[in-house]
Amino acid sequence: MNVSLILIILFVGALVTFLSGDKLASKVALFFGLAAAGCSIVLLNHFNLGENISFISQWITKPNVSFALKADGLSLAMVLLTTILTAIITFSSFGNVYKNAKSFYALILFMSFAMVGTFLASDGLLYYIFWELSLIPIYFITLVWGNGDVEERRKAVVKFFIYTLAGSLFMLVAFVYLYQKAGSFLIEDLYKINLSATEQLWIFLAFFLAYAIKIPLIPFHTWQANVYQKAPTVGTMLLSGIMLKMGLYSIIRWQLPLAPAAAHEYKYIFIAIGLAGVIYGSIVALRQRDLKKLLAYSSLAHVGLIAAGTYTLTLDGLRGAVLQMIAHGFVVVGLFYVAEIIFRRYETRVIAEMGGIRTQTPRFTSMFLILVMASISLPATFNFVGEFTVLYSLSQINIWFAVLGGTTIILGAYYMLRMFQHAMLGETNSKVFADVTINEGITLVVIIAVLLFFGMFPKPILDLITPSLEEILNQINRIN
Amino acid sequence: MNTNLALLLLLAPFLGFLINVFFGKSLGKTVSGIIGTLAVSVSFAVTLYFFSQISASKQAIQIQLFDWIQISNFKVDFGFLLDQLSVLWLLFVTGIGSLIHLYSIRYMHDDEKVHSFFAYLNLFVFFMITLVIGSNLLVMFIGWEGVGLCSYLLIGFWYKNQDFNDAAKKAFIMNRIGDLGLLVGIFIVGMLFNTLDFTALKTIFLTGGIEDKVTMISVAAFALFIGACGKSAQIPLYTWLPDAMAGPTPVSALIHAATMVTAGIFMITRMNFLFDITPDVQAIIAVVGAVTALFAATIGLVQNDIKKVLAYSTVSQLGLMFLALGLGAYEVAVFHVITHAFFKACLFLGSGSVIHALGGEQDMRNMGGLKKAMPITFVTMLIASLAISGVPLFSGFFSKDEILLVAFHHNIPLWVIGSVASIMTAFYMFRLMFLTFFKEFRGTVEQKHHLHESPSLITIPLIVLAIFATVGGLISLPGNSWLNEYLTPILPKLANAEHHLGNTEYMLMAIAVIGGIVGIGLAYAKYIKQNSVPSTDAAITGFSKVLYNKYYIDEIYDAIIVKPINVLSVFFRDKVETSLSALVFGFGKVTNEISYQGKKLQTGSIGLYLFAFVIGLCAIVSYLFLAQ
Amino acid sequence: MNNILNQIGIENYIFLSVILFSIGVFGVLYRRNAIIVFMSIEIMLNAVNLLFVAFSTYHQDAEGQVFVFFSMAVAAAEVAVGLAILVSIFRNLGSITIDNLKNLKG
Amino acid sequence: MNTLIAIIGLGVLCLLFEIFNFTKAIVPITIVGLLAVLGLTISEYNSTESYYNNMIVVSKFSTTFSSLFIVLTIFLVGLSHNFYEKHQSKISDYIAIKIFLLAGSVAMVSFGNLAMFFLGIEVLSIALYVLAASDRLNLKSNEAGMKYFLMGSFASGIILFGICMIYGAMGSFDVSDISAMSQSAELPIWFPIGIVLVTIGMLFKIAAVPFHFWAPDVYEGSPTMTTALMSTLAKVVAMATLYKLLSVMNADISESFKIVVVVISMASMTIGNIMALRQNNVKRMLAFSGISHAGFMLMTLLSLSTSAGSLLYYASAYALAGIAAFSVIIYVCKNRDNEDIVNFHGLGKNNPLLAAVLTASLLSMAGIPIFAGFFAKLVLFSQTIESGYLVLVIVAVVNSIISVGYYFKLILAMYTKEPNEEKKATPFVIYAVAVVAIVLNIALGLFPSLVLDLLP
Repeated sequence: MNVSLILIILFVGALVTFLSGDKLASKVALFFGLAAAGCSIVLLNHFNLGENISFISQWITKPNVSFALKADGLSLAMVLLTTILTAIITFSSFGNVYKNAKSFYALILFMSFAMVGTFLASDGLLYYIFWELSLIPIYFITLVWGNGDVEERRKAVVKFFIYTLAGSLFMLVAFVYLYQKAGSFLIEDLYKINLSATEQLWIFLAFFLAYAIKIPLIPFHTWQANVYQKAPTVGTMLLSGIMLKMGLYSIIRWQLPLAPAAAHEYKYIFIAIGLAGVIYGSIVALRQRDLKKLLAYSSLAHVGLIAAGTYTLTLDGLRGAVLQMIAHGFVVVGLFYVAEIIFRRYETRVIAEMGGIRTQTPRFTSMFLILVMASISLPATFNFVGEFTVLYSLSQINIWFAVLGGTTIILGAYYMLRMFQHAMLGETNSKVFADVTINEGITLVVIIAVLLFFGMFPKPILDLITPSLEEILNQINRIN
Repeated sequence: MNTNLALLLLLAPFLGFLINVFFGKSLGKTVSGIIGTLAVSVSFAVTLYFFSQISASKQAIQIQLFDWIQISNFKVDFGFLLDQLSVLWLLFVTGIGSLIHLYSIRYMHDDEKVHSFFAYLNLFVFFMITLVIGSNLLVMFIGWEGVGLCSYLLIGFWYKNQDFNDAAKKAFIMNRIGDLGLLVGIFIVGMLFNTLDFTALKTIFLTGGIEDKVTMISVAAFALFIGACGKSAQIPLYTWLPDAMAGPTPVSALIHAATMVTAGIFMITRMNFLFDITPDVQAIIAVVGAVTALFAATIGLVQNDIKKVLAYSTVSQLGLMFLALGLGAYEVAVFHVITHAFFKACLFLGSGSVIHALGGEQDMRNMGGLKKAMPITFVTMLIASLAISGVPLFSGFFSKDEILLVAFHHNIPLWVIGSVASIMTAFYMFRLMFLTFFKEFRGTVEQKHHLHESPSLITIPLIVLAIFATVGGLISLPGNSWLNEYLTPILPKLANAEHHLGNTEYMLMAIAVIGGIVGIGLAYAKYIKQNSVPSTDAAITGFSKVLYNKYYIDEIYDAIIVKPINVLSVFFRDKVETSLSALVFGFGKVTNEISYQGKKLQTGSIGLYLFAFVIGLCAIVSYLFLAQ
Repeated sequence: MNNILNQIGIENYIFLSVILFSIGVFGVLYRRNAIIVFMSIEIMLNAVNLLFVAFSTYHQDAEGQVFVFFSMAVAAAEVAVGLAILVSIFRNLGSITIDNLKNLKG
Repeated sequence: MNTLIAIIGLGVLCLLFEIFNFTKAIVPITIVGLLAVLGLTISEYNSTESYYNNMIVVSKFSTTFSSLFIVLTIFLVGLSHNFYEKHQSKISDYIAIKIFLLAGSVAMVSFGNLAMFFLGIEVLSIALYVLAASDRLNLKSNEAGMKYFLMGSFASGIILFGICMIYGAMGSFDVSDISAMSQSAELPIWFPIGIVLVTIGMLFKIAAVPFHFWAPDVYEGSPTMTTALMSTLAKVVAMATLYKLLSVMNADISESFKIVVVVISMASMTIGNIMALRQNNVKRMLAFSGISHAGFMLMTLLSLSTSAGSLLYYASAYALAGIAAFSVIIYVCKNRDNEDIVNFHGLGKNNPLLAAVLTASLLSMAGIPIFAGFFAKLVLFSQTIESGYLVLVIVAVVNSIISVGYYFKLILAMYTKEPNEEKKATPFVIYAVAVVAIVLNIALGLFPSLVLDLLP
């Protein structure tokens, strides 16, 4: 089973979607999205059969770059997340009509292509290329199909693009530097080299800059809220559901193993940054007027916790982080979709202009509530499993870290319930709120089902990711 | 067999929940009510089976279902532990639960969302059962938070009123504060002992060899206690409970009197082995409990909302239970939990029946003289009041008396506080009774017209509960206590605890009884003899104003916690965020400005260009020669 | 021939042509009349040519002098083009002061 | 050698065509001819020879670069067909001049003797002067021509002086002799002076700071066709020549000289990019971006022995992107009096294909992956870090971030603004050139080894 097949599917899918014309585009895109998801499940199956799923061939001789893809448990988990979410997101957009739909859906597929590549690449440069490629589609999606005043959007998007690019270019320099030492971009060769403490620190910081901007961690998050708000909901879903996971994944896959000494040396600082993000994000989210902005800040808080988990450099931390990444991916997509559903009916994202919806659609309300509860990680939802593990790992480092990180369950409840109360409850709204359509229903139900199922039975995912995480952990703890 | 039964026990309410959620509306109000009631009564039946089995075999039943969460140094599996404690709890959870469901069928009949009411109620029972029978701390935590969710849903059941929603939100968040404590406790326990399983932990503690960890253990104990505070409404986390009265009365009866609020006591009793070796934490628990008991009682003295009075009395009773826990007398606490469950549920349902009769009126100043109109309600509530006031031979007497007894043996001041609290209890309970049922009606005319005894569906549960409130005390008579020996497997040290009734005991009982009588007497003097009616809110002055406003605790919390956070949030949103992004934009702006200035260099004059050329040339050449 | 060089010394030739070259440069820098600027450039080129000749004698090697022819030819071609441009400018602008050529800037 | 002859022959042929006024056929025939020459050149790839006692030395370096130049010229000639519709009569002159210019550039990369080098550079420059001023009646064009001419001839004066100094030091114009002698122990002081002067002259040609002032003005003033030529062909040629000069004469570059190169390259990048930010005229903007790219290419001088391949790659990536961009500009700014960004508004709606091409070329210049520009920068960085100039690389990175700023200004204009005029017909040629150029660029991006491995 060739791992690059999934990439081919997505890329061809993008082309075909572009050629298929505006009428068919969405259907075709969905088809290819599903195909990719299916393909990744097949991959998973092969992986569980113990096959070594990797593909490598020399690409550039000078500098020595190879087209190397390798799927271990971690990558597979992320690939599954990406492909499945892509399908869901594509499907979720069926309610809307986009001008020039063919390019729109083609871009979605292309983006997912780039992201899958990022998760699979095991060659530094290839990884970097996919990483950058994923930036372009979202740039255009936000720019062309975004909402709000054009000038505002332009500012937000350009800021986002330049900011993220700036970060990743330093990562590129770091890679080139490592290449000079290793003579190859292959991750295993990069693992081999021994760097002095100072070198490691600089490498570590260069990577951190790239990831901190992408994820984003405070204080590098200023692009986030605006872009999330301006982007079309599909774009927001892609950004928050998958793209920010790229950063977190990269921390685990690249940053920590490539500069282990630095990681061990300075982990407390970075844990602190993550936790600061948790508290700051939660507090800012509290008084947001715009629903999407509120969700943006909430995810700022969540990813802060995840990042803190990764920097604990413990198995629990990494494992919890990955679980939480997947869980957060689903829940945040669900929540943004809820925002979209409300927008379709009320043409607003301002919470104050909503309210009194519950009487009109109890069904929608309860689905919304379940998502809210998941996002504040009520036990028996997937998020709880992740958050518990992360917090536990933090408590192993220092119990106060766990307490600080734990504030998210209080503040999270505060801002989410506040939002829910003002958005849904209260006197019946004068404006009619049509009940959810079949498509919307299906989308939400699927997401909720995933969240609840893995909330009770996270074992399959755990078994999938644990071995590869242990491998990485060995890299991180190697003596040099 | 056991597994399936346990699953049935657990899933019956869940099934009821699903049915009510999906088909409730189409089934119609009564049917959905019946389904809800049946679901719970099924669990009750199963519980009875387990009860018989366990009291026969004295063997705890362990059930492992599947692996749940994987932690590096231990794994948490999803399983049940049915032992004496959990089954005992199940008995009154499901028992009272079914009664209250029955009650609600009629009580909620006029509401248009009956089916969702029963759905939530069933869901609550489901989570409560999970909480009780969970075989380890984390499964218990599922129930723990689940009941929080249901209480959120039920308090905010009439969600059109944003005040109710606020109350619901408050309840949930305050619980969450506790839950964080609980989580931290769980973390430490897991870190210390590499397991969260109750039985495993118990064996570890019994085998000993943990002396070196005592400090961390006490931290854990304290954290767990914070969790209990949140759930069981102890100082400082109690303020949500009175507000929780926004919910329908059956909810107050079931969740905020009988079952959920006792979860804290349950948890501490579960972990008794852990608390036993941390005396300082126990001391804290005892003090907090005593103080809460007194504090809440004082507030209860002057409340005029019939449900608020009951709410504060609940808080104060819970305080007494914590007092007992703090003194290591878990069985006493459990005993009081049970009796309290009976009479407090009865009282709430009774008040509900009153409110129902008066068409939603809750202010006692507009009641009175209902004795004739609704005799059954009156009698049952009277019994319950006598019970809670600790009048001899009623259940409350025995349990409360035991608590005071224990307190006396350990620490006189605590005993004093407890006694004072119980005197106050007697006072405000009878104040309630007198204001509600005696003298003549003070309400409006058409209310007077509609006055009627509630239908049988409402009165039957009242009667049943009243009976239990009367005879409930029998399960643990001083001297030979069935409860104590039943609980021995859970609380080993009961085995060698001697139960002799000396003079001191009788003396204390006497004091307690007299105290109760005094309290009732005072109430009688004030509200029957002087026939005084609490003055309107405006007229309340002096200390009683402070009491009436609950010591302004809500306002204080609002001022020192909620407001600051919101202010901070606004500050972050408007100042920090903007300045941060301005900083980022700043780079762009600066470079743009430089570029703008730079354009001036490009004057277009060939002379200048050539000049620059030559300058550059000279510079380079001269540099090269200076360098060599 | 040789002895002259020996008497005078090659460096003096270099100085001379450097001075000439600098004169040319200054001319280019300070004069604003296009024609005169051209002439200054010519001075620069010819200074170099002089030096070429000097060097070729110094090295006893004809290549230098050959090169001078190259450079002269090139210079001629250059000036031809330059004058052509100048003419068209004069047609459009009516003046040949290079300071008037400031429309392209910023 | 044969390349050179063939090209000149082709040029003469063009002039003859006018006599028999085949002006219609001239462009196609020239292109065919150039293709033939290209084949010829490639065939010489492996044969290292020298002709006319080292006047011309054909090496891998010269052949590869000559082929690049020829390819570029083909594109430019293709564009001219449409560009000079107005004055069909003179088209043969324009074409012929371009061809001769090509001849000059080929001479510049394959010289074996400083005389040849000097002739080459003069042929190139004079041709450029003419082309710059070729729009006779347009004052802007005149001014551009004049400025370029004055400064250019000044620069050639400097170069000549430098050559003279080298000759004085070595007593020979033959680069092989010179490099042989430059090994010897003590060199007369004139030799380094000469090298420096020649270098400075070339720095002027590639428009490196502080010798860059002419570039924006001349680019803006000259006819777009010429600008395209200058910013792609001329710049690349000059850069290649400078590289060859320094490497072939193996004037072992002293540390202090390297410092100078580093400083100049930093200055060029930074000033070029920053100045470009606030430009409204696209040609002017690309002029400044060209300056910054010159700064990037100067990095190759820091590792002379190894970086020929990367220079070739960077040159081709940059030039191809430039061709694509300029073909779009020519289309957009046809019969407009200026090239302001305003003209590009709504191109994304009017002409998605060309908008996409322009976007792609700009992304390539900005160094976004999968476009050749990315790998060009990558190999450059890699080599520069290898030779130990990490700081320079950091500056370069910061600069590529800045550059994104103005490249995206144009992209945004195309996609977010409303079109201010109705769609106009696009001649096939422009489509062809634009698409082919960008496709080549992307192909280079996908398979960098194709070019990177051509040269050591």
